[in-house]
Amino acid sequence: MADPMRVRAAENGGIVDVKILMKHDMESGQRKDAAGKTIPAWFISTINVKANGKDVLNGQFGPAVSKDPFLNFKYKGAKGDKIVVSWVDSKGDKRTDEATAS
Amino acid sequence: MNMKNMKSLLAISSFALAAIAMQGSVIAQQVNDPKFNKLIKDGFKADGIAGLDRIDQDATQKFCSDPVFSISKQGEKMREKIQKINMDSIKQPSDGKYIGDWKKGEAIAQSGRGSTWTDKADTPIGGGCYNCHQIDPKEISYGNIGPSLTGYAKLRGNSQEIVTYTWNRINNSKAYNACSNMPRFAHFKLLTEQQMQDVMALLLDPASPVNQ
Amino acid sequence: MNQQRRSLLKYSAVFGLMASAGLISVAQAQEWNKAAFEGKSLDDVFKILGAGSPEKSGAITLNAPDIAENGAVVPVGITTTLKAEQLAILVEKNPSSLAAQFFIPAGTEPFVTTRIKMGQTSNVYGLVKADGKWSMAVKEIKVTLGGCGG
Amino acid sequence: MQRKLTLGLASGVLAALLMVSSSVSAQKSATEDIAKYREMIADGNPSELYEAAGEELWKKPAGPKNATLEKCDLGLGPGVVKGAAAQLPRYFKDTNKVQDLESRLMTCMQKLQGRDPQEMVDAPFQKGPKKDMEAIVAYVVTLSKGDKIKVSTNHPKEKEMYELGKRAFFFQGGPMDFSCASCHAEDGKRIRLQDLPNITTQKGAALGWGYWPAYRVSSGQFWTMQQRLNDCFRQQRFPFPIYGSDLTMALSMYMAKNANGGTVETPGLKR
Repeated sequence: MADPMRVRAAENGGIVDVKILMKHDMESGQRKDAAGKTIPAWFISTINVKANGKDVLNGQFGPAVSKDPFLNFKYKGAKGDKIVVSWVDSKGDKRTDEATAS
Repeated sequence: MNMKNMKSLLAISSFALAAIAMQGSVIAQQVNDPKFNKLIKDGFKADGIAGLDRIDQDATQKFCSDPVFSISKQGEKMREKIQKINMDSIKQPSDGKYIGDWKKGEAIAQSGRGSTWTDKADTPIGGGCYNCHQIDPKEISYGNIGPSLTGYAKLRGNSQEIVTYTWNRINNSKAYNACSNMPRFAHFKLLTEQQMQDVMALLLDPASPVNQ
Repeated sequence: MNQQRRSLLKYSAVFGLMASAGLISVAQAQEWNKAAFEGKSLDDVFKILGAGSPEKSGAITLNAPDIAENGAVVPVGITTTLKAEQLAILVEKNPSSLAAQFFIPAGTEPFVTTRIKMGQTSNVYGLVKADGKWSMAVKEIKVTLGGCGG
Repeated sequence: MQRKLTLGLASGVLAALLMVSSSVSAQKSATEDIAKYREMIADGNPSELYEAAGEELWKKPAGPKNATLEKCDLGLGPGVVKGAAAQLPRYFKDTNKVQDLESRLMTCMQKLQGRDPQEMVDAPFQKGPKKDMEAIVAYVVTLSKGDKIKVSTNHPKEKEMYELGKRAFFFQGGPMDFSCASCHAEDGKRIRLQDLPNITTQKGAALGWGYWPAYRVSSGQFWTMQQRLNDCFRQQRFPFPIYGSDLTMALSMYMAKNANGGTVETPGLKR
């Protein structure tokens, strides 16, 4: 089971600023373990953000996105918008969290 | 000058003398404290190549762990003694060669790895020079615990005197400054003779980027 | 090839399942662009994205530091005055150039910030697709070596 | 003719000025660029992810006694978390010891939950029981964020720990002759581009003590103060400092007391 995200959304002048922190190792596939064996890549590959049921962002990550990914974007919205963030990783693990725009 | 003034002058100077004497008695070498020894002894465990022998201090380390005495006037004799012990430990290069390959020297200067408990006995140990010194001016990520070495030979030349001094400094910096922050690279076998020759080249070879 | 095909199939299977369960949007499930993320060079990725050879544009700003204290975390943001529908971040000297890409629905600002890994000092590219045409901004980010053990 | 000359002179002066300033400012601008980098990553500290997990663990029954940590006394009374970390380490009567946050949490886990502290001591960082500890630490220190560091040395044991810590701070050893003081006893020093706080001063100690525990971007991990100290000793080429040992209490006491009056900025975000 994947760990929860932190989702923050703040409305200002009709624009909602969304900041998301995801808990994920984002293993690059470039690193080697102590025995010299390559650690296989394992990373969040897709992320979807909805506000009140409508897509506001779709993202695709490669293994070069940093560990514990951070994402910041803005959309036209209002206070009280229900924001749902979902990600899926390259092994098929997934996680969904929600926040309300303040 | 009348007698009264003379008296007060004497009084002042004797007071000053007493003050100096008092201070002198305060600055003495740190006493052995069994509680502290136990704190250190119980504080560590051996891990991998980092054994408990690493907290057995030699004379230099013991002296330099005393921040007051080691820099005091009273500590001067001891400082000289420590410097002599370290100077005497320095060996000049066995093949008579002081200058190696500056490119290899640069790689040694860049690496700060080796000799930690997460390293193996055969992990190559770096010089870690850039941690503390500016060297090749193109490298912007350098520390400042030690002096800048950029333009080293351009500024100082490469007379035999400078060459020997530099060799000695890299081998055992404590030969010149008992409590220098610089590791004793030869004494603790951190760098091989060949590696030290390469670091020498980085500083002294006219072709090295340091001297451009 | 077989291996690749198999993992492709695996991906589609997983995504298909989740899409049918309504967990992620169909667009998302169809589109993790494996080929683009596996493209080694900038040109590979440009080709796969259909970007050709994008022109530099003053309308795109790449918000990133000149020097990164650590290559494991390099903040990179793209913002543009163009009516962007897609944004992408590429690192020239990474083993695979494409770091991330974003699809911007109507109503979302053409602005995204994330953090990427960089193996070494490199040019970083911010690509923007607007009105079907790709353009870009470029910036060199220096990656420095850290303290002590490096 | 005259105009040309003035212009020529002016541009010459300008060129000279530019040359001087560019060479002098090279290092300054690198430092400024690093400051910009730090500012950019400051927004969105992944410590928050640990903090959330820690709050859950604090309130979740665990251990042989299946109890929560909610009655843990961190020095301000059972269950008081807010502001507690700002006053640690301190002397605790029930254990008759000076304890830092992690040592005290081990006591609570033992007394309230019936867990064996040795398992915590032996566990590697970032794994097993230590992983839980790290999250709980993130939760506890966040609840002191913005408070003033206020550590007492009134109790004789606190005073003694401080003095031992001061001596340990200057203790040299290992194949590189390093002590904490080798890097942290002078103002304005750096390793590579990383500033080294002078921990012998109030200002420097507050910069060090006040910003740890922190999320470390180079490893992508949340580090407690115990892990911070542990890695300092690793880089010093010392043997392995034992988790929760009096040595680590003493050094923490020295740093924290020196930092008194500074602000708790934990969890920090570090290189």
